Formats: sequence, C-alpha cells, structure tokens
Amino acid sequence: MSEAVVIFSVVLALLVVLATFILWLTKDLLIGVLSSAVISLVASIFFLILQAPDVAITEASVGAALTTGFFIFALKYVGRREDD
Amino acid sequence: MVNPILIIALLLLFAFLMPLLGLLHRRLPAFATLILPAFNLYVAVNHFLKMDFIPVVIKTGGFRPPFGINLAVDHFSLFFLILVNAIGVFIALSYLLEEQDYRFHILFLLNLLGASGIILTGDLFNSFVFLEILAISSYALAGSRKEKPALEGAIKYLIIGSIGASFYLLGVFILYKVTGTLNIADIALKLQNAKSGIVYLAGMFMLVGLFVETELFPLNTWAPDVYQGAYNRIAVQFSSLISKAAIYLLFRITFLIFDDPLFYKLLLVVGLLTFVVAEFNALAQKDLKRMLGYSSIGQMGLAVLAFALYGMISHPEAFFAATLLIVNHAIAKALLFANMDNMSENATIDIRSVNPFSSLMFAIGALSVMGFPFTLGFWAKIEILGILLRTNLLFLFFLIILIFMVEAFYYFRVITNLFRGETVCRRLNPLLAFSLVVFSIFLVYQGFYPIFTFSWLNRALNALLNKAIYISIIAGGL
Amino acid sequence: MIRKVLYFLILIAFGFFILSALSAYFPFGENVLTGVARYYTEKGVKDLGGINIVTSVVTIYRGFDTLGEVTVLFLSVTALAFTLVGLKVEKAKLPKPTLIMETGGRYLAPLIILFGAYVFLHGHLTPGGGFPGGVIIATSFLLLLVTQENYRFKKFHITTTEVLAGTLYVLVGLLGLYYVKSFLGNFLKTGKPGYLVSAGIIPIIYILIGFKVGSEMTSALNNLKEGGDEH
Amino acid sequence: MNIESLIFYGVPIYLIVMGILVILTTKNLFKMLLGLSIMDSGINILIVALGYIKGATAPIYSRYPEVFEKVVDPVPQALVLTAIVIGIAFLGLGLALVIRIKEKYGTVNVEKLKELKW
Repeated sequence: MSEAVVIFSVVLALLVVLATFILWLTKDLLIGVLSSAVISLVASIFFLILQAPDVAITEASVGAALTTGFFIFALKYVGRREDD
Repeated sequence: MVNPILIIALLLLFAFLMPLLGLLHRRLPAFATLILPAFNLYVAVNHFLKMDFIPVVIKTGGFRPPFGINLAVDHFSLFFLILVNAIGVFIALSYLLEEQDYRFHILFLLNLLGASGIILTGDLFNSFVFLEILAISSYALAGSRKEKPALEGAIKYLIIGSIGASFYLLGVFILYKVTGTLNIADIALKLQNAKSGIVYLAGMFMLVGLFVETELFPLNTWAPDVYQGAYNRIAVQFSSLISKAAIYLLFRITFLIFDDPLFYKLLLVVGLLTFVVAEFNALAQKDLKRMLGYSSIGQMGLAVLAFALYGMISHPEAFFAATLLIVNHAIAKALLFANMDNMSENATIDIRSVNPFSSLMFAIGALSVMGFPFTLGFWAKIEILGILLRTNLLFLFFLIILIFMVEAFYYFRVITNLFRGETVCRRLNPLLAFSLVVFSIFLVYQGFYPIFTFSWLNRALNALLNKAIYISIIAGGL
Repeated sequence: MIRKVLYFLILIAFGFFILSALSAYFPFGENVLTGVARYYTEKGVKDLGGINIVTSVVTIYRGFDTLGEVTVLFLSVTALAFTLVGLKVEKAKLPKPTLIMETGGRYLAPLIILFGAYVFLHGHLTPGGGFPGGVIIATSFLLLLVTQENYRFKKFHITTTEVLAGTLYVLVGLLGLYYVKSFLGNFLKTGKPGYLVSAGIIPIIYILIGFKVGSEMTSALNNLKEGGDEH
Repeated sequence: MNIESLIFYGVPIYLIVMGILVILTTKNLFKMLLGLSIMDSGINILIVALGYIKGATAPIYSRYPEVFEKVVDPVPQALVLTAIVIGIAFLGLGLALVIRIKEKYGTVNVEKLKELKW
C-alpha cells in the first residue's frame, strides 16, 4: 500500500467519523439517510483499496444506491422529523 | 434412499413456484405446504431407520467437504429433522382449510427450509445463511397479524435478531481466520487441542448470536410479545419449530467446537437465569398466551441448563434429559398453543367458559410441561433431578424443585378455572381437533410406556456423542 | 445526554478491546493463505475455468450459500410485500420531476440496464456478477420510478421473470445432481479460461441470479413506493 | 499498532460500535434501522480487511496463464457478498414493519408505543 493510498484512506476515515456523528446527532432523518449513503460509499472505496473489487461493486450498487432508495421511499410514510 | 439434499431443493423449488401456483388455483399453495413437510418427514424417518451409526456426507458443488459445502446427516440431526417436520406437517394439516395469501405459504415453507437447513448443514457459514432464512421468515411471520402487539414484537425481534446475527457472522469469520476452513467437523478437528484466546472471543460472539433465536436471557425480551401478539399457529411455530432448530445448532456447535468448561459455565448461568426469570414472570401474567410464552422461554432455559450440566459433569444422562425435554416441550406446547384456537381471543388466566374438549387438551399439555407423572415430561424432569441428586448439587436441586412448584402452581390455577367454569359449545376445526388428539395421545402413551421415544433418542445421542467418528468421517479427507 | 456519553464511552472501550484483540492475533496484511483459500487460489482456475476466483467460490465451491442468499432476498421481498398488503396510510408526494429529470431519466435508464447486463454476463471474467448486475438493473427502474411521473410497469411480467429465474436456478442445481451426483455441481465443459463462453455453469447461474435479483428488487421498490399491492 | 491497521481495523470496529450506540440511544425506529445499516457495513469491511495481504492483488487472474499473481484471500470476499445481500434483506423487511407501525400507532417513537413494555 503506497503512501498516497494511506493518506487518502485517512481522509476517508475522517469522513466516516464525521458522517457517523452526523447520523447519531441529527434530528432530520433525511440527513441521516444521506450520511448512511456516504458511509456505504466510503465502505465501497475501502473494499477497492483492500483489493476486493467484487465486493466494492456490490456494496456501491446495493449499499449506496438501492438501500438509499429503500430508505427514502420509506421516509415518505414515516416523516422526516425524528421526534414524531 | 432419497438423497436428503432434495429436502432443501424441493422446498426451494416450490417456494419459488408459489406465485404461479397461487395464480393457478387459490387452494394449491396450502396443499403444497402440507405435501412438502410430509415428504421431508418420510425422507427423514426412512433414513433414520435404515442408516447405521456412521454419518453420511452429502457434498454440494461437486467438491469434497472442506472445499465444498456439505450436508452432514447422522441420527442426531435426523432426529431433530423428524421433530421439526412433524410439527410442520401438523401445522399445515391443522390449518389446511384456512384462507391465506399465497405469500404466507411462502413464508411458512421458507421457515421450514431454514429450520431443516440448519439441522442438515455441516458448514458453519452455511448455518449462518440458513439461520438468516429462519430469522427473516420468523420476523415476517411474527408480524403477520398486523395488529399492535404483533408488530411491536416483530420489530423488536428484528432489531435484536440482526445485531445477534452480525455477531454470529463475526464469530464464524474469526474461526475461519484461525483454522482456514469453514467446515464444522474440520474446525472441530483443528481446535481439538489448542484453543487460543481469540477462539473464546469468537465463541462468545457466536453464542450471543444464538441466544436470540433460542430465546435465552437477556436477549429474549421480544419473545413474550411475539407469543402474545401473533396468530396461534405462529406461536406454535415459534415454540416448537424455530427455537428447536436454533437449539439444535447451539448443541451441535457447543459440543463439537466449543467443548470447554468456560462455555458450559456460561450456558449454565444463562440457562438458569432464563429459567428462573421466565417462570417467575409467567406467574405474574394475566394474559394466557403471554403466560404460555414465558413458560416456553423457561423450558428452553431448562433444556440449556441440562445441556450445560452434561458439559460440566459429562453424564450422558444430562444430555438425554435435555433432548427429551425439548421433544416433550415441542409437542406439549404445540398442543397448548394450537388449543388456544378453541378459546376466546385474548383469553386471560381466569378463563372459565370453554368446551370440555379443549379443557381436556389444555390439561394434558399443561401436565406434560409440568412433568406430572404418566406424561412424557415426567421422565425428562425426574432425570434432571436425579442427576442433580447423584452429583450432590443440592443448591441447584432445591432451586429447581422450587421453580417446578411455581410452574405447577400457575398451570394448576388455569386448569382449575377451566374445569370449574361453565361449558360452552364452540365449533371445532375438525383437522385441528384431530391433530390435538394425536399429540395428546402421544404424550400420555409415551408417559406410560416411553420405550419408543427412549430408543430413538438413544440412537440420536449415540450418534452425537461419538464425536471422533463424526469428525474423522467428514474431515478425514483433508 | 449523560446517558448518551456514558454509552459512548462504554462502547468505545468495548471497541478498543476488540481492536486490540484482533490486531494482536491477526496483524493487518500479514496473512498466509492456508486451508481452503490456498486450494481455491491454486486449483480454482484448473477446476472450473473461471479466472475470477471470487466468482468461482461464490457460485460453485460455496454455491449452496449463494442459493441460500437468493432465497434470503426472495424471502425478504415476499415478506415486504406481505407486510404491506392493505396498507392505509397517507404518504408525502414526491416532488414533481422537472423536464431535465424526465428526459434524462428516460434516456439513461436503458443504458444502465445495458451496464447491468454487462456486469452479470462478465461475472466470471471481471469484478461483478449476478447480484450487483441485478441490483444495477433495479436501480434503473428506481431512476424511472423517481423521474417519470405516474410510471407503471406490468407486475405480471416481473413475477413471471422472478418465478422462471428462480425455478431454473434450482433446476440447474438438480441437473448437477443428475449428471455429476452433486447438487449445483458443474456439469458443463470448463472451456478456455479468460473467454466469455467458459467456466461451465458459472455464467448460466449468474445470468439467472441477475434476472431474479433484478426483478425482485424492482418489485420491492415498487411495493415500497406504492404502499403495497392489493391482495 | 501501525496506521494502516488503525484505519482498516479501527474504522469498521468504530462503525460497529456507533451502530450499536445509535440503536441504544435513539427512540426512533427508523433511525435504529439506519444504525443497523452502518453496523452491517462495519462488519463487512472488517471481514474483508482481515483477509487482506500486503502486496497482493485482487483474486482475478487476468493474465492467466502467463502470470500467476499473488492474490488476497478470496473466501472473505465471497462471504461478504452474501452478508451484504442479507443485510439489505433485513432492511427491506424492517422498513415494511416500520411503515406498518406508523400506520397503526401514528408514530415510530418507541416511547410512544405503549401497547407493551419496550
């Protein structure tokens, strides 16, 4: 693993930390869904770095696209605010 | 003999075909759900009678065990397969005439598939996949009533269950990292002598994952809600099919891979806590189905307790008692929960107006769960008490006697109410009544003369306890 | 708030415990291929003719798992539809798509389907395979559902595809049982590694999985959007 | 513990921990499912990271038969493919149940679900 890749993954790791905190603390569920999509996308890049392209393409299509679609369609029934 | 892989292949084929069957005729799916478990039962009994004590390995994908996934069939797995599929036949037969969405039948078939798969498979990750099939269909079945308590129980179950499943997966993978294989027998072979600390961590993860499905404390908070809220046939499925398949996996894995005092101690504590907490909770319940649900949890706890006792003192009788308890509980609870169909909705423990037939059925089922003499449950409980006395575990002995008395108290309270109240005539479902009679006759007949159950059980346990043969036959190729 | 911080600290401590345990026993990147992994990487191409070892492991060596996985997905989609039958709840409307979205969606969707088909056809040669391929096809329908107002498709076609693909998958497995005495075993010639028509039954299985996953996910998305279908 | 293992073991374990944390602290069922989803991602990354080998390539022999590269462990990747699909299966059913709960109770807040004890 070269230096550049390591630095890149450090940046991605910080992004994950940020996204999880946003997901934890936000009151707006749509923002929560989007941060989980960001986490899935970063996970997919991690898979690529870890030499798992099969898993990466699956995680990108399932985790980042389809799961987000599921969540957003479900959000139409549940409502965006966390309190209600 | 029919290849046991057909059990899984045909169940899957029909589950996939079910939307088409539903389009052809609206009664076809219900008949398919009867025929398939009956076929499975036939295959399982046939193998059980004709097989000798050497396990049969059935490979998939064309590669021998450590490289391909295999099914490992021995008397112990066949015994559980018979139990699970007999319950499946019973449920399908009793509710054959009930109108249902074809999707409900898919869920039922896949639930049975998950249970049969867990029991047959010889591969650890494959057991995870089947556990998930079992779990996801259970969540959907638990929520199938779409009323308040059922939905809430289902979502609770889903959340706890998927955390448990994740830990189970992590445990499986750590074992793969340590041994380089996923085959249960092969892992057992490689871990026989040296267990490093990480194996204990993996074991903890996997057992925690299994505690959810086997309804053990403290991961069983979903179970009473599901038992109370779901349809009666679903409650039967939970108490007699789903948890029984899961406990098979718990026994198999603990016995083969985590055969270590530490894990048995953990199971002893968890089983005892489950038993005590659940039985005292059952005492405090007003709703009859919820009370039966707590009683179910308690029985699972007692079975795990007996199993753990086997591990601590290695008396095979304790294992015998655990398995006998499971059989007795599966049949008696199927009787009790299905019998709830003859009572009013939301029956409380003060229920007084039922027809005499269902009072009688309730009494037989309850007496067998309690372990009253001349029922099958008696032999299981007397065995446990006998072991405790012989090994001088007097504290445990008196504690369990106390809990048995608590159990007897809350069941007798309901029974006396049932027999003192007025009788009403309610229309009975004839198929259901037939199955109830068959089960109650089995419980009483085996209580008087338990040779049949004992001999089959002994064959099953002989197969399980011969660990060396199991390992050498399956993992010998490497 | 204090409860939240307390939970956070306890769980982070738990995480550190696991982290230190794992990195002590399995130092990162210092693996040696042993056991089954070694066999798969050394003999995989010779056995099955697929140069993508992950694909070979997924479809043949551990093909039984994959059948189970397809079942899990089928189960989940069925359960989703079953749970939503007869739902009566008002839902917020999606915003009205603009002209750009509508036109763009209409022209992009066929291309995405084409890409999905490419992914599952080349599963034994390049990264990808039945699951991502099917899901990519489903995302093209997701795009249509979002960008086209009042977009509908025929449910009967979706159901038929699903039933056919699933049934054929089990039948391929049973053919393996008939020809090579092993469920899901490879009964075709493996061919020359690296070519499109090679690797025995791997491409067939992936095509079936692609169709099944694609149709299932599409119907799941539609069910979620419409709030369940009528009985 | 070097920086690489801190990232590729630490981040997934952190995701698992945060997933459990979200499930434990939130009152909203929908958000619990979000927590489950990130926990799944964490488990998946962890499993693939445990199978990584330094200096090895993906297990695809694209230059077969001339060059036989050193590859990473293919088994964890195959397992994770299965696990990802199982994860979305969980979520789909969970969302359907949550929508049903919203219909019956008018809320997805666990404190307001008073039918039974949580």
